[in-house]
Amino acid sequence: MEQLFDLALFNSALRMLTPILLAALGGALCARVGLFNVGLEGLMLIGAFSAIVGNHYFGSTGAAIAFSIGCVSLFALLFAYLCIHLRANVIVVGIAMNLLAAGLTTFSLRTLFDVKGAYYNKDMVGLPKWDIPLIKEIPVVGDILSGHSPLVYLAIVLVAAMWFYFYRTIGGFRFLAAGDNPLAARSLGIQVRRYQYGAMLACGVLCALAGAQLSLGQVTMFTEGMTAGRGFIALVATMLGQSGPLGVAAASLLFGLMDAFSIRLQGLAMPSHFTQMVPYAVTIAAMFFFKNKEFVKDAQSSGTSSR
Amino acid sequence: MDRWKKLAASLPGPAAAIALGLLAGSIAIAIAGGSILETYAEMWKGAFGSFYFLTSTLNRATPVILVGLGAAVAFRSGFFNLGAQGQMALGGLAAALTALYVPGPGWFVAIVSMLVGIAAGGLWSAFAGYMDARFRVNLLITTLLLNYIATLFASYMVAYPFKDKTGSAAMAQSQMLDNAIWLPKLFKGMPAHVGLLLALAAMVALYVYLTRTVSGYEARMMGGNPLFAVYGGVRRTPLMLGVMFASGGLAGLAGAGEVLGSQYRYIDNAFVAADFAWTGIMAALLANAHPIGTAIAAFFLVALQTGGMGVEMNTDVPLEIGDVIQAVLILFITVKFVRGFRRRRKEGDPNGAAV
Amino acid sequence: MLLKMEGISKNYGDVQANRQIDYDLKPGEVHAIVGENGAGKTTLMRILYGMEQPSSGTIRIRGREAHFADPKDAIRHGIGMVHQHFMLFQNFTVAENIVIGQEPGKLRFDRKAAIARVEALSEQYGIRVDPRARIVDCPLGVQQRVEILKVLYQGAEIIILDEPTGVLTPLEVGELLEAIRTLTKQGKSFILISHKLNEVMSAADRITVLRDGEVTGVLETSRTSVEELSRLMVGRPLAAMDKQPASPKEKVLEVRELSVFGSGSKPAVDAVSLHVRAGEIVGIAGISGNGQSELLQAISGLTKPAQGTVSLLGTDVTGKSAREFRNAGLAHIPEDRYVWGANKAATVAETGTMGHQRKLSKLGFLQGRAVKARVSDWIKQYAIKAGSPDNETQNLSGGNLQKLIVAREIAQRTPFLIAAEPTRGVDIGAMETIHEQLLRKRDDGGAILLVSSELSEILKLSDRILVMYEGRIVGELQEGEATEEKLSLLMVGGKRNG
Amino acid sequence: ACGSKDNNNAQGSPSASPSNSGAPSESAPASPAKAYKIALVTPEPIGVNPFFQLMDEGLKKAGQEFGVEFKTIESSDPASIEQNLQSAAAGDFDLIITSTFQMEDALKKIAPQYPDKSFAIIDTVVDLPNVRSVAFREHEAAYLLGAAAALVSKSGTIGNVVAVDIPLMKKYTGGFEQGAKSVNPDIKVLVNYVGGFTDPAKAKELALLQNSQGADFVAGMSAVGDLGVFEAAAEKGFYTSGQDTDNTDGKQVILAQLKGTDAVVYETVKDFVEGSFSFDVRDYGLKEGGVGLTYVNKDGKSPLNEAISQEAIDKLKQINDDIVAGKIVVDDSLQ
Ligand SMILES: Nc1ncnc2c1ncn2[C@@H]1O[C@H](COP(=O)(O)OP(=O)(O)OP(=O)(O)O)[C@@H](O)[C@H]1O
Ligand SMILES: Nc1ncnc2c1ncn2[C@@H]1O[C@H](COP(=O)(O)OP(=O)(O)OP(=O)(O)O)[C@@H](O)[C@H]1O
Ligand SMILES: [Mg+2]
Ligand SMILES: [Mg+2]
Repeated sequence: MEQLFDLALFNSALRMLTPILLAALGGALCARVGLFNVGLEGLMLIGAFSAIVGNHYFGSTGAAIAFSIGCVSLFALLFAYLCIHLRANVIVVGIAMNLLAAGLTTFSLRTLFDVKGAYYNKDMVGLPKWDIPLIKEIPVVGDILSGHSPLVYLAIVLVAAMWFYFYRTIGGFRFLAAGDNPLAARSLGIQVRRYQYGAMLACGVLCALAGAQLSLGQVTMFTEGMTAGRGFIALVATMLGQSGPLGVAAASLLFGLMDAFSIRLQGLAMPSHFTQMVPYAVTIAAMFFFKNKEFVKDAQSSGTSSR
Repeated sequence: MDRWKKLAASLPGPAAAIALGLLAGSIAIAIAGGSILETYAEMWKGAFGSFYFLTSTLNRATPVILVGLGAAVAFRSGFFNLGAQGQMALGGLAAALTALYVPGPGWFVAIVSMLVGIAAGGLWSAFAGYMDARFRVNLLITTLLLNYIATLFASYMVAYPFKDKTGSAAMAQSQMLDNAIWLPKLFKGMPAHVGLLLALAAMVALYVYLTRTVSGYEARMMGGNPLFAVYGGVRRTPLMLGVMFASGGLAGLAGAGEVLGSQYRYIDNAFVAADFAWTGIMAALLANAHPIGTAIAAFFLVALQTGGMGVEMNTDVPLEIGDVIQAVLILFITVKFVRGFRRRRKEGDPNGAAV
Repeated sequence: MLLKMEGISKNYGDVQANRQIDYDLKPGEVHAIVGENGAGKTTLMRILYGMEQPSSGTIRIRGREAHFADPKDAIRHGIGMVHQHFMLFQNFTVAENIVIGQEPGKLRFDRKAAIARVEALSEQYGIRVDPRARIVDCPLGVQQRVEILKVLYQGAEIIILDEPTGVLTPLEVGELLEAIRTLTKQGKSFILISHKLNEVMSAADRITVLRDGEVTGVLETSRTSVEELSRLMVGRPLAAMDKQPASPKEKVLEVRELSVFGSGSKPAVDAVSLHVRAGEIVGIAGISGNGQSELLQAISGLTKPAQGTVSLLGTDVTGKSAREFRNAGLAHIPEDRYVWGANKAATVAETGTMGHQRKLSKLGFLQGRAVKARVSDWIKQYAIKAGSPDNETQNLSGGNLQKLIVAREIAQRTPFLIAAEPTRGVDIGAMETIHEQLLRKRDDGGAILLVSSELSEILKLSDRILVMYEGRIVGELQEGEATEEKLSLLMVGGKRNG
Repeated sequence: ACGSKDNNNAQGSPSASPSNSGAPSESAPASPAKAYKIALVTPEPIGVNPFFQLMDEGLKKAGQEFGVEFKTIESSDPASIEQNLQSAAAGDFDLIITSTFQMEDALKKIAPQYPDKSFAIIDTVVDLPNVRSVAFREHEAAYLLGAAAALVSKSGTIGNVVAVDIPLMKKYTGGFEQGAKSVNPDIKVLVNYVGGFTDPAKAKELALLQNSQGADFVAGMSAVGDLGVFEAAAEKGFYTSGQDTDNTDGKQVILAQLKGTDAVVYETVKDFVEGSFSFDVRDYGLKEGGVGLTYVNKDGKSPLNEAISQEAIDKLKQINDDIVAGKIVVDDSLQ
């Protein structure tokens, strides 16, 4: 048992869940305005890659992250334009975006760095690990919470910020309104599209951060396909968390813990195939507690007409 | 006849989109340093350039069409099935194991294997449907998550208990099937096999089902407005289970067809790597879940892929740029396709979010 | 002149929704617009509110030409609109719905202030709402009030009310009309769209009549009559309806001690017992939100009751699915035509097939031709403006869709029919048709349960009237003894005393 | 009659058929009368897999050296393998090199259809008259690595981080464990699977975990994930090793288990061009030098780390010799 639960579990879980959480927050923003973003994986991959490119050329992690945000935002804008203005199917664009990201990063890896597979440079400096002064001293908690990359803390801050934005600010209120009933929002002169663009753009920024945490925070390198399905897990976290910041955070936490936990299960006699199922199975089990609304209620409240 | 006029009116759109997509692709090719014309020529050849390539494209399209039809029938009924990947894996695995262990004449075993494949995919999918209908567990999430569980399970099965221990034994794959069981090829020496005919038959059947039958009508009404359907006496749970079974069953059949007609064994990860599932789902979405449109879209998407293979083989444009061109084309064409097919909605529904 | 619209035309493809319409409004005036379903009233208002751009024509506010690119522009010019279909955020509170667009606070949304302002506003105009309640939990009448308060909150000078009384009880209608009167005294002007001509007559100063997108008359209320209005609207005089006395026979529907859970702690339906006999129309009167919807859902198989039994023609169908109810002899005109009654994206023929699909089938195949022929028949018989049966349902105007649904359900030829709000939002011509059909069904031996918030309708059609209040049946009146006053009293929980 | 054999004759002994060549009497040894075309068809994108990267490099090197035309065709996924192989065979390539068991099925189908073409398959055995097979005994090198790890470890716990739990990897993990136990029977060997080939972040976490569980040597066997293992090692100061190519850095990555796929491709092309090509099975183990371990039977590009004593290297060399001599039999966990 002691093998299963140790400090490293929580410490590692916190690190591992950060990219998922960041992307899932982005997914939640999109979902709130009616854009079901299956392209998180691709955006995150572009984020991870451009962070490394930025780091390579500018030699600073700050600039690298800024560069990454810039790049991913471009793709997010394209995404938004296709879905919002040209009314392409969001899911199709999302899938195509994943394809595009995979091809483009691999190709650019080859053209920019003349390597295949991975770009790794010993001289490259990743994100610093921050020791949080006071927290660090607390016995158990300190070991878990301290010594992570700034993006880990940023992710936590962003959860709070998003909560504040949604439930305390006027902008956030209108944002939620635009998603809740776009027709009504438009009838009040609320520019629904603007919020949709904003959500997609913010999602791009968040995915850039998620990617940067992966390629500069957790490791300092880029490898092809290094997001390894995290974008889809983020999507699940978005849905499981019902697109609310706290829910999404809880879902990501659940997933991160289960993932870290499943690794530890590998040591025990079970074949790794089954241990790897654990996070997914637990997530499904968790959904029995976060039920859907009954479809009748759901359909009734989503019906635009009330007469 | 009105319909044809509408269709004709919607044609210039897609044409312009394809042109735009090709233009955008040209930029990608130019950056990669390839010759644009040559690259497109090779792309065409890779997809349709010879009878071999054409049948190869058709062969690859077979599972994609089936998956797409499966996705389509679910979408039409308002259920979002993103679980084709897992359903296909289980279908393929079940078919392979049946083919290996059930005795009997080849044709018989082949048919039984396909039925078992359908049942495996269908039940897995219906399981997700059941959880939604009975416990209100979101279908979208479960189907997505069940993918991971199914593929991991299938991997385990062929990595351990049913691993092929003949030959090098280094692969996670089942044993090779007896060639009496193999689905016949449509043309000697060409890749396309009888599964393609099954896929086309499924397409026609689905079209007839949706447009002509009572149950198909009820399914469509359920998709358009579930309350209306329930009000009108459609029983949601049985319909949901049935539709999800059909949807997963088609994905299972896709897996079974690949195993029995193409790969002759279940190979770990082969379906996932080829991205049959997502391509199929994309085809269904592109065509607004119209069965015939789905098949056409599937064929088109696959042609982009096999065309990309042609490019990789015969030019110096690297493999990845093939992906990029493909993605760019899809992005642009999606737009017009969808706009062309979609009739204008009152006040514009929230941006075509399919959920 | 506060508002002047000149030569407004609007084309949707081949459809000319508005043709060269002139319309004006003075300060403090109520200027009503009446017309058949699809006459173009809503379209004209959507143009005024900036939701649509006119194909041609100009709008002047206080003499100055104005262009409204979107509703925000219109709101800025002091125009507010209460939409025919509510534009509310279901998951938000009442206060949030009212203040949205002009929320108190700078960046931070001051919800306390919002509630305070809403309370003050509610006080000022005498329109009662609970600012903290969520809209999903509010009955339609309350939602209507929220809509009006929202417009007032936005500081509108010109208030458009598109069929505001469709869901209100007589009492509420009275309050609304009273509120309109108060507000006009304070200088607000109203554009009132309604199919209820007596309301229009009592509230409006002037009336514009539209037919087929054209103005067929602008009348001073004091110098016109309901008859003249209806003639201008429909283009023919309405026939007087004659209703024979009922001859009830065996019990068709029998409900015993039925209870249904509500969203709160109180049951929505509380131990209701009732029956309907063949050949009679039983009306249920009540303010909307007193359990009628839940009752109907429970006796049509759409929700499972917590307690009690429902039987149809002697078969116990309690807790069964809607399919079994229908098999046992139910047809159902639902209270909300878009939520329950239609699939907007389907064709008219498809929407018209529902419930008939199994009867019009052979070996599981739908008889496409028979279906279309039937729907075409209804289109003729009920004069439904639907174009062809292949048209999309959502392109039908509300009244025409309602006629389609009524036709569909009557054609089920079942012994029992639920008619919930059968004429809501429907013009007088269509109302006439629907009423005739319901009576004919009764005369053919059908048992009809009529639920309507429209007292005149209840009184006109019912042979027996039940009154629902807070989930219970609080009174039963025979055709002769019922009057609007008695019913109104019972509906608000008053005791029945002779 | 194999086309390639005719060619070999024609060129292996130019003087034997003088009538045949009106070409310059003195042809340069490395430029044959006709430029050969050689294709390498990989079963998956070369991507992150050093195994395929090496093959590609071997082909390039040989191609340039021997003046043959060459082309690498990457298959995007298993479903495209057959089409690629078929097209290559139908094209004008003289020799088609493929690799790994993933291509077995396709090769068995296509090679018989083109009896005049020459094929080679690397890393597995296909018994056909026009196919040369090259197999590796990686488990022998893994055994050496395991022994080395056990010698380096002070804690008595070592680990390895493996890409995915597929049979092939048993060759590595099995040999590794056997080798480690041969040196220290009580040693604890941790094994963790990343669950993918492209996830260095997770591989790193696994390495950190194994380290926290006491492992002071963690072997990377997770394709590109190894880079994550190396990072973990650098952060925590434990030792590690790489695969396929020599990625020793003299600090943390102190060993590398080698598999000479580049040399094998090079040799194959060389044989073909020089006419000594034959359709048989080549099996490369420690004995043939096709696999190995840095500092033991191969050189390392970085200087030997002091974590490994010369004494240990000598012991390992002895083990190597014993394996070569057949005194130690390493189990192939696949068989
Ligand atoms: N966006 C549109 N596209 C096509 N036709 C439209 C559109 N909007 C309205 N119409 C048509 O314009 C006509 C006028 O519609 P409008 O809603 O203004 O009628 P209305 O007078 O409000 O009817 P009702 O009494 O039912 O509310 C109808 O025939 C309708 O079908
Ligand atoms: N895209 C469209 N194409 C055709 N007609 C449309 C379209 N959008 C709206 N309409 C029609 O325009 C009119 C305006 O819609 P509105 O929301 O006012 O409903 P309505 O018809 O007036 O319904 P109601 O009276 O009771 O419930 C309706 O007749 C509607 O069918
Ligand atoms: Mg209207
Ligand atoms: Mg109306």
